[in-house]
Order: sequence, then structure tokens, then C-alpha cells
Amino acid sequence: MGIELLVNLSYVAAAVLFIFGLKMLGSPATARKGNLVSAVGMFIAVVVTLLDQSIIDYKWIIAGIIVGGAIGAMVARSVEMTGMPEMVALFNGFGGVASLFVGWAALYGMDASAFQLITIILSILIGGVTFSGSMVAWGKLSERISGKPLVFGGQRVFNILLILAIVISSVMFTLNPESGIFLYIVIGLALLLGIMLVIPIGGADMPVVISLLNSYSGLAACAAGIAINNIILIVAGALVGASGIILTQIMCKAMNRSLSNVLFSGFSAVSAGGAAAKIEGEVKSMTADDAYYVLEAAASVVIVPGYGMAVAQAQHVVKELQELLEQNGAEVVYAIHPVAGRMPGHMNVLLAEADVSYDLLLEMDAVNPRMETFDVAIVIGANDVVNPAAREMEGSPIYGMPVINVDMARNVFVMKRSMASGFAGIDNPLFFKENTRMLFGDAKEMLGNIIKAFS
Amino acid sequence: MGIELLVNLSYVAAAVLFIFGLKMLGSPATARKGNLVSAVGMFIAVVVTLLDQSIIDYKWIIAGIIVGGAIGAMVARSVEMTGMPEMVALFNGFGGVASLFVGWAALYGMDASAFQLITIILSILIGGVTFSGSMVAWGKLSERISGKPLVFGGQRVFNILLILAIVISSVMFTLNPESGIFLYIVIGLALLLGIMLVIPIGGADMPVVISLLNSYSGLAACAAGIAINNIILIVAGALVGASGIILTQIMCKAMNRSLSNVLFSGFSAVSAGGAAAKIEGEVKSMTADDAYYVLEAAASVVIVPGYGMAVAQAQHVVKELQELLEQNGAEVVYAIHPVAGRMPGHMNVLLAEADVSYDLLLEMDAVNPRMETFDVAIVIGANDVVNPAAREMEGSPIYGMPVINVDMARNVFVMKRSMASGFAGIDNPLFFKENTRMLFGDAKEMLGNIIKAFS
Amino acid sequence: MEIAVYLAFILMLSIFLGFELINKVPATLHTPLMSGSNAISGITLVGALTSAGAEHSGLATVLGTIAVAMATINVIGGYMVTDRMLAMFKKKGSAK
Amino acid sequence: MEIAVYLAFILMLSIFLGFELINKVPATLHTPLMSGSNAISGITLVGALTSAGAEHSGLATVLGTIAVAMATINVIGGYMVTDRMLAMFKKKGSAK
Ligand SMILES: NC(=O)c1ccc[n+]([C@@H]2O[C@H](COP(=O)([O-])OP(=O)(O)OC[C@H]3O[C@@H](n4cnc5c(N)ncnc54)[C@H](OP(=O)(O)O)[C@@H]3O)[C@@H](O)[C@H]2O)c1
Ligand SMILES: NC(=O)c1ccc[n+]([C@@H]2O[C@H](COP(=O)([O-])OP(=O)(O)OC[C@H]3O[C@@H](n4cnc5c(N)ncnc54)[C@H](OP(=O)(O)O)[C@@H]3O)[C@@H](O)[C@H]2O)c1
Repeated sequence: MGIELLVNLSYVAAAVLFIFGLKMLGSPATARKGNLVSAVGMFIAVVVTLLDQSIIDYKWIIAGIIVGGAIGAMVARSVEMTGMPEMVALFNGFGGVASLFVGWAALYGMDASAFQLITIILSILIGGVTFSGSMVAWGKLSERISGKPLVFGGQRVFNILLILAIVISSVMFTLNPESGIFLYIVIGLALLLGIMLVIPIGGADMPVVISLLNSYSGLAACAAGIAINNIILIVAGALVGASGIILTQIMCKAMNRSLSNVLFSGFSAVSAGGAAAKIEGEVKSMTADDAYYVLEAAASVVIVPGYGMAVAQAQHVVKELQELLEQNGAEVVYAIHPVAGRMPGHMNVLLAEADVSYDLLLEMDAVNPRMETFDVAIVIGANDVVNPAAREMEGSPIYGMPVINVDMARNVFVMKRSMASGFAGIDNPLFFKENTRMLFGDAKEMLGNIIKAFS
Repeated sequence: MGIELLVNLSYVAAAVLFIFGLKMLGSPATARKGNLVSAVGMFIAVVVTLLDQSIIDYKWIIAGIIVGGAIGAMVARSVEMTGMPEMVALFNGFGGVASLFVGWAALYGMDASAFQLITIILSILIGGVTFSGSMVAWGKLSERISGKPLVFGGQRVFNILLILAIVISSVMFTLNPESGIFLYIVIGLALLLGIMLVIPIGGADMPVVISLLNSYSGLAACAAGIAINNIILIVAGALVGASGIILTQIMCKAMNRSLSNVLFSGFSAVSAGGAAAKIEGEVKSMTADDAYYVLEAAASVVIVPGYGMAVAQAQHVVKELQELLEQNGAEVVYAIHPVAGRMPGHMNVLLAEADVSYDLLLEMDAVNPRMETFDVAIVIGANDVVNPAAREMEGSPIYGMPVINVDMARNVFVMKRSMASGFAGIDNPLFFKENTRMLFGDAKEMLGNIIKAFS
Repeated sequence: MEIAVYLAFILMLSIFLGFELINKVPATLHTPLMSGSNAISGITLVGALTSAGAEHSGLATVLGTIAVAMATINVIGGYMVTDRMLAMFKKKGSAK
Repeated sequence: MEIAVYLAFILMLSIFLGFELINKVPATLHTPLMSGSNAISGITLVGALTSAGAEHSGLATVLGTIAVAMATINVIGGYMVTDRMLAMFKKKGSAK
């Protein structure tokens, strides 16, 4: 009784820490501390659970924790910055499968009531969908499988039938909890559903999908908590489930999309594909030396980094160029698009690594109104986020997305290796504009050449 | 069992409605609907409670509801706009005393555990403090008792002893729940504490105090809920308790005060009283006709209403003057101070009643930066909220409070009946400024005279 | 015992939620918000109903009945006054 | 029965609180916030612990042990990756 009270009070404390942690994670000044606060909550919850009397055998627990902890720590340490988003997907999938197993294991060793059976099947279902969905998202983000939306005829019908099948077999299971067959069917179908839900979504939308799946994994934990009557699972799971949905919506808004548009737009991709308008104009390229002469004379320069800067690991050279330009008397700022790179905040993190001052990183909305005042806009490995088609071409798949209007600067330098398209896989009329010059080559090398010209 | 489930599910629904209601009350577009939503929640909660089996005798309930409902409805209907804040104080007090009685009644008919006894005594205590505190606040606001902070020597010591006595008699009560004597002592002391806490606070701060007491009455309901193990009382009470504290803090911020400053500054009032600086200058008065000539030539006019406009019920005449000035080609705006009048939003409500367009009502922060551009500032029955001493005189009791800087307009007309001070009871150097003219008289009459001059 | 834990969680969550619900409120809404939440605190009426209706001692019934009357004043009066206040904010010509 | 009611309240309050906690988050924090709340969803580890530790059938123990390992990866990896991400936002010369 004494221990039980301690355990439960600690659970309350852990929940409070989770709440504070989540709140603090939402604001830049406190985010890192918030993560720590929530980690402390998790630590407390785990430690007091181990004190619980119903645990009689520690060897498997210890084995599981050691194996899982080692893998988790190793992976988290070694993953590269650019690989972090897919890492989150992977971790999320593991959380889902854990909830699936917790629900499954709850079947044994207790005489489950109908209500409990329902919660068990829910945790298995949501856990399964989370797991396989996260795995597909991971594959798409890490380019292990194609980032293109995968669609086929009759996909909708298939999905509806799939969901029907899941409902029926879940009902069958609750009626016959003894026979394992329905259980396996449900697990299999849940895994299939997770895959089917994510494959029609393009790789560019994966961050949103991961956020949604993260919400699901919270709900799975919540359902598992109801199944085994553990209150901290319920509270923490519901918190994550709800806040994850809000975060998903916020992310959609940053991309100027609706959630349903993200989830289901893949289906219409087949038809809309070929309708792109013709782009007119001529591509003009220039050398690093030519670029130097223009930059030397420029009084104000805006640098727009994109995924290519991350690929080329060019952030340090960018910073060097910035300093040279500043010594030369020019004003230099960076314009950061919310979805530049492959995860939100990608560019900020890279530039922070190169010690670029935080003040110089302007948001899109701060730069666009004064774009005309810049002598030069240097686009470094960005493509979709500076694509004027989003503004001009109604048929374009990215039409309506807010972009950085570099084409309105006096001169635009675009650094990339080829005329290849970016993540969205669409052509960019920017490259054909009158005031655009292409600097073909790897961003790091090209910047290095310009810097050499300065000295 | 079926009914109990219904009751409890309805309680969940009621709590959801309260949550939505509170949220909606916080934003102008949805506030009125929010109040309705929360009222529906209350209706559901009350109706399903009446279905509960443990209620066997309805006659007293019906009597209580009829009497209470009739009084509540009558008072709410008949109270004048300006009397609403004190009405809230009164209602709040009744809520507090109800919680006190609920806690008290819980003593009978059940074998209370020590834990329950503690929650019972808590609900009695908080309910009692809420009741007597609200009554004092009501008296001060409605000027049934003096609005001046009431302080006497040894007040602090007395309060500390009082709290000690409460703690001791509460402990004695929990140890001897049978003997009624300690119960009566606790009730008496709680009532005394409520009075003692509110009397040292000035009438101008009563809105903050009521908000705080409102938070207390939530906590009292919450404590009563724990005592009688009723979950909707706990949830709704805690919601009100917590949101009330936040609201209190927001209100303090609007007055540029801290909560502890509001609650305890009265104690130091005795000493600070006489230290006011000498005001230099000459009071110049003018007639309505003189005012007319200036107004006729003005291109931009700002109207600053205060409590005097409410007293004179001058809002309709003000609107008439506004229209005349506009026909005359002048720009007219209103500057509304957050604590003008006797309740927050007082001026907005009055002017809305007179059909003044919402767009013309500017907040202090919107008007102050452009105050120099106004030809005339007409101060109608405002005093404290336009007192430049808040800006200029460090010793002044209102020093640091943000005010509307009418003295920076080219001409200032002040309409009031005499040189009397306003709510804060301090002199106003504005009346002595070079560019100020006094229009002595009732605001409504004076405005009428000016309007007559126009036609 | 177990119930106390649930209550602790419910209390904790309600308090946090109460804090979060009120964000930036314009000054004009302070009084109606106060009044509206004051009406909610009249929920103690539900407790009063059970006290007044149960066939306990005479004193409990008397206390309960008074509590019912008082709480009803709070509830009915509170909601009506709040509504009257808010009704006066009819926003002519306002954007939204 | 009574417990189900408490659970319903707890669930409802947690969900509302979860909604309210996340307001306007700057785009830079979307990924860390997602990753950090993903780590919290690893709370299922607590459930896994009870499954793995209880002396049930062999299958339950196996499932529980796998669940412990998986959930631990989620928790440890999640918190560490989040911390690494946030560590990179060192704000030089920022106002606050
Ligand atoms: N931020 C997020 O949360 C997120 C997550 C997933 C997806 N996305 C999506 O990713 C896209 C981001 O736009 P973005 O403009 O940053 O990138 P982008 O549109 O993907 O374009 C990147 C460009 O960089 C160039 N590049 C690649 N390696 C390079 C190198 N070593 N040196 C120079 N250039 C190189 C590529 O062109 P070459 O091949 O010709 O060099 C490519 O066109 C958007 O579509 C967004 O929706 C964003
Ligand atoms: N808004 C709130 O929430 C709230 C609540 C409670 C207290 N308060 C406090 O109340 C004060 C509000 O400031 P305020 O400037 O609006 O009012 P005020 O400082 O109280 O001044 C009102 C002035 O109106 C004049 N007046 C009264 N009846 C009049 C009539 N019939 N015609 C013309 N003038 C008349 C009075 O002067 P004569 O007697 O010379 O005519 C008085 O000086 C502040 O101190 C504030 O802190 C505010």
C-alpha cells in the first residue's frame, strides 16, 4: 500500500513534468530544458514502475532495457543531422510496435472484460498502423524507397475494403478472444493499413505524416494504458495524441496545405501530372569570377539556402562568403523558408553550426516585402522554395505555397549542379528569368571559387 | 447502474461544455455564445443530478430552486449596467456560502474519514472567506461602505494571529468532529478572515479582488466536491479556480500592478498619504460657447470618456456631438482606457449602447503615440485615467500606471462638475496645465449646450 | 486508495487546463469573463442538491436547502448578468 | 463502473490539455517538438515493464521483453536525438 501510493504519486509528478516539458518545448528559449524536464518525468515513471510488486522477474526487463538502451543511444549519437527526421520516424515506429505488444501481452494473464478486449484490440490496431506507417515514412525520407506518391487504380476501394475487413475481424476477435487466428489477422491487416495510408503520400510531406503518426503512437499508448489500467500511460498518451494533432495542423499551415490535402492529394497526382504550363526564356550561366565582380559591387545581398547546401555541407563556406561581403561593406542577410531542406528548421540548424548569428536569419515574411531592395539574391542549393511557379502558374502542384520571391531581387545567382528539379519534382521558371544567372557546380566548390576571387 | 452511468456521462459532457465555454468567453467574437454553452453545461449537470437515486425528497430542492432562481433572475434583470460589477461580487459571495453549507451538510449522514474531514473543513474555510470577502467587496464597490483602504495599527499582526487561530481550530475540529463548537469557531474565523483580507484594499482595486474571490469560490466548490466525492464539482471548481487566478493576473497587468501590490499596498497607504508634490499653475475655465468656437475649427478630436460620463448618462449626447463634428469635417475618435469607469469595458458598453461604431474606440496604446496630432482632446468625466501625475510625479500613488496622455494634445477640454478628485482620491495636475480649459458642469448638460451652439 | 489517485490526476489536469484556457483576454472582456466563470463556480449547486435531497438529519436538510437557494442565485443570476453584459457589446461595423 | 467514469474524465481532460498546450510554435521548433513528444509516447515502456516482469505465460513474457526493448529505443533514442537537435540551436547574439 505504501509503495503503491508512492508509485501513483510519482505518476502524477511524471505527468506534471510531461505537461511542463511539452509546454516548454514549444518556445525557443525553453525548448532544450523542456526536453530535459520531460526526460526526468519519464525516468521517474520508469523507476517507480520497477518498484511495483507485481513485477517478479527482472531478468527479461533488464535484458530488454540494456539492448534497447544501447541501440537507442548508439543510433541517436551517430545519426547525422540530415538524418534526424527519418530517425524520429524510426523511433516512432518502435513505440508503436511496443504498444502493439503491450496490448497483445495483456491478453494473457487476465480475464479480460469486453471493454478491455476493445481497448486491447485498439492498442494493437493503432500500434500496428503506427509501426508500418512509420517504417514506410522512414523509407521514403531516407530514400530507401521512392519518395514519389505510389498510387494505383482502385486504391480507394481497396482501402475501404481493408478498413471493413479490419472492423469485421476486430469484432470477431472480441467475440472469440481465445482463438488466436483473428488476432493474427487483425495484426496483419493493421500493418497493411499503415503501409497503404502512407505510400500514396509524397516524400516532401513526410514530416507532416510523421507528426501524425507520432500522434497515433500517443493514442496507441493511451489505448494500451486503458487496457492494462495504467493511468500514466493514459494521461501521457492522450497528451501526446492531442498535441501531436495540433502540431500536425500547424505544420500543414506552414506549408499552406490542409491535412486532408496532404493525406489524400496523392490520389489525384496521376491525372494532374502532365498539365504543367510551358516555361519560356533562356538559361544564362556564369562563372565564379563573373559572380565575384557583381558581388564586389553589391551593397545588399540576401542568401537563400536550400537542401543543396545541406548536401554539399556548404554552411561553413557560406559563412566565409558572408564575412567577406560584410568586410566589403555590404549588408548580408539570410532568408529561411519554413520548409527549406528536408525538415523544418534544417537550415537554421546548419547555419547555427557554422556560427552564423541568429539575427541574420530572417523568416520568409520578413524578407519578401523588401526583396526589391537587394542587389543580389544568392540561391544556394534551393529550388522548390524559390520557385515562382507557386505564385504564377495556377496549374502547378505547388501553386499557392508561399515561396521566397528571389526573382524580384535585382540579380539572382542560382548555385546548383544541373537543371534537375528539386524535391517536388517540378520545373522552375526562375532559372529562365531575365535577371537570373546559373552557377552550375557543387555549392561548396562554387562558393570556394568565389571566395578565392575575393582574396 | 444505468442511471448512474447516464449521470456520469452527462457530467463528462457538462465538463466539456464548461471548458469550451470558458475558452470562448476569452475572445470577443465568441464570448456570448461561450456563456450560453457553459449555461447549457450547467443545465445538464443540474438536471441529471436530480435523476440520481440518492435524492429522495424533492420538496426542499424545489423550494430552494424557486426562491433562488426568482431572486437571481429578478436581480440580474433589474440591475443597472453600472451596478453589474458589484452584482458579480454579490453572486460570488452566494456561491461561496453555498459551498460552505455543502461542506457543512456533508458532516451529517456519513462517517467521514480524516481525509474527508480535511476536505470538508477546507470547503467551509474557503467558502466562508469567499462569502465575507465578496460582501465587503460588494459594499465597497456599491459605496455602501467607504472605498478607502481601511487600515489600523497592528493589522498585520492581527491577521497572522487570525490565520494561526484558524489552523489550530481546524486541527481541533478534525480531531473532534463530533463537538460542534470547533466547527462554529472555524466558520466564524473564516468569515472574519474574509473581511480582514478585503478591507485594507481600496475600492479602485475591487475588480481584481472580485476576480480573486471568484477563483476562491471555484476552489471552494472543488473542495466541497472532494468532500462529497462529486467529480463534476471537482473538475468545474478546479477549472474556475485556476482560470480565475490567471484572469486576476491579467487584470493586474492591465493596471500595471502586481497582485501582491494590490492585496497588500493598503497597509502602506497611511504613511504615503501626505507626500504628494505641490501642483503649480492656474485653473482656466471656459463656457460652452467658447468651446464651440474651438471645436468648430478643429480638424481632429479625441474624446476620452470616464466614470463621469456613466454618472451623467451622457453617452447619447456624446454620440450626437461626434456626428456634428464629423459633419463639420473633423476626424473623431474615442480613446478608451482599460480601467476607465468602474469596471473593465465599462466605456465600451456604454458607447456601444449609444451606437458608436466599434472601430472608433481606440485603445490607449493606439492613441498615445499620436496624441500630438489632435487639435482637441475632450475629457468627459474622466479623471484618474488622464492624470499626468502617473507619468510625472514619482511620489504619487498612481505613479507608473499607464494613462492617456491628453495633456499632449493641442487643446484639452475637461468636463466635470467641480475640482473634486476621482476614484483614486488624488489631485490632477492636468487641470492646471497651460493648454487645459475646464468646462464645469454636468457632462450631459454641458454637451447639450455645445450641441446647441452648433445648430 | 485507487480513487484518491484518480482524483489527484483529475485535479491536476483540471488545474493545468484552467491555466491554459485563459490566454490573452482583451480588457473589455475581463468583467464578462469573470462573471461567466463565477456562474460556473455555482456548480456547487449540484452538491447542494444531493445534500438537500437526501433524507438526513434536519440540520443537513436545512443547510442543503439554503445552499440550493444561494447556489441557484449564483447560477441563474451569474449567467443572466453575463449575458446582459455581452449583449451590450454589439459590434456594429467591426471587422469580425 | 466508477473507475470508468474517472478514466473518462482523465482522458477528456488530458486531450483538452494536449490541445491547449501547443499554441503557436515557430517552424524551427516543429521537428524537435515532434521528436520530443515522440519520446514521451515511449511511456508505453511502463506498460511493457509490467508485461515483461509479470510471471505469465511464456508468450506474454516474450512479447513484453520485445516491447521493453522497442520502447526503450524509442525513449532513449527520442530524448537523445531531441536534445542533439536542440543543442544545435545555440543562439548567438539573440535577444533572449
Ligand atoms: N523542410 C521540410 O520539412 C521538408 C521535409 C521534406 C521535404 N521537404 C520539401 O523539400 C523541398 C525543399 O526545398 P529546397 O528548395 O530546400 O530543396 P529542393 O527543392 O529539394 O532543391 C534542392 C536543390 O539543391 C540542388 N543540390 C543538390 N545537391 C547539391 C549540391 N551538392 N550543390 C549544389 N546544389 C545541390 C539540387 O539541384 P541539382 O541536383 O541540380 O544540384 C536541388 O534542385 C520542398 O519541396 C519541401 O516541401 C521539406
Ligand atoms: N474600470 C475598472 O475596472 C475600475 C473599477 C473600479 C475602480 N476603478 C478606478 O476608477 C477610476 C476610473 O477613472 P475615471 O477617470 O474613469 O474616473 P474617476 O477618476 O473616478 O473620475 C470621474 C470623474 O467624473 C466626474 N463626474 C462625476 N459625475 C459627473 C457628471 N455627472 N458630469 C461630469 N463629470 C462627472 C467626477 O468629477 P466631479 O465630481 O468634479 O464632477 C470625477 O472626477 C480609476 O481610478 C480606476 O482605477 C476602475
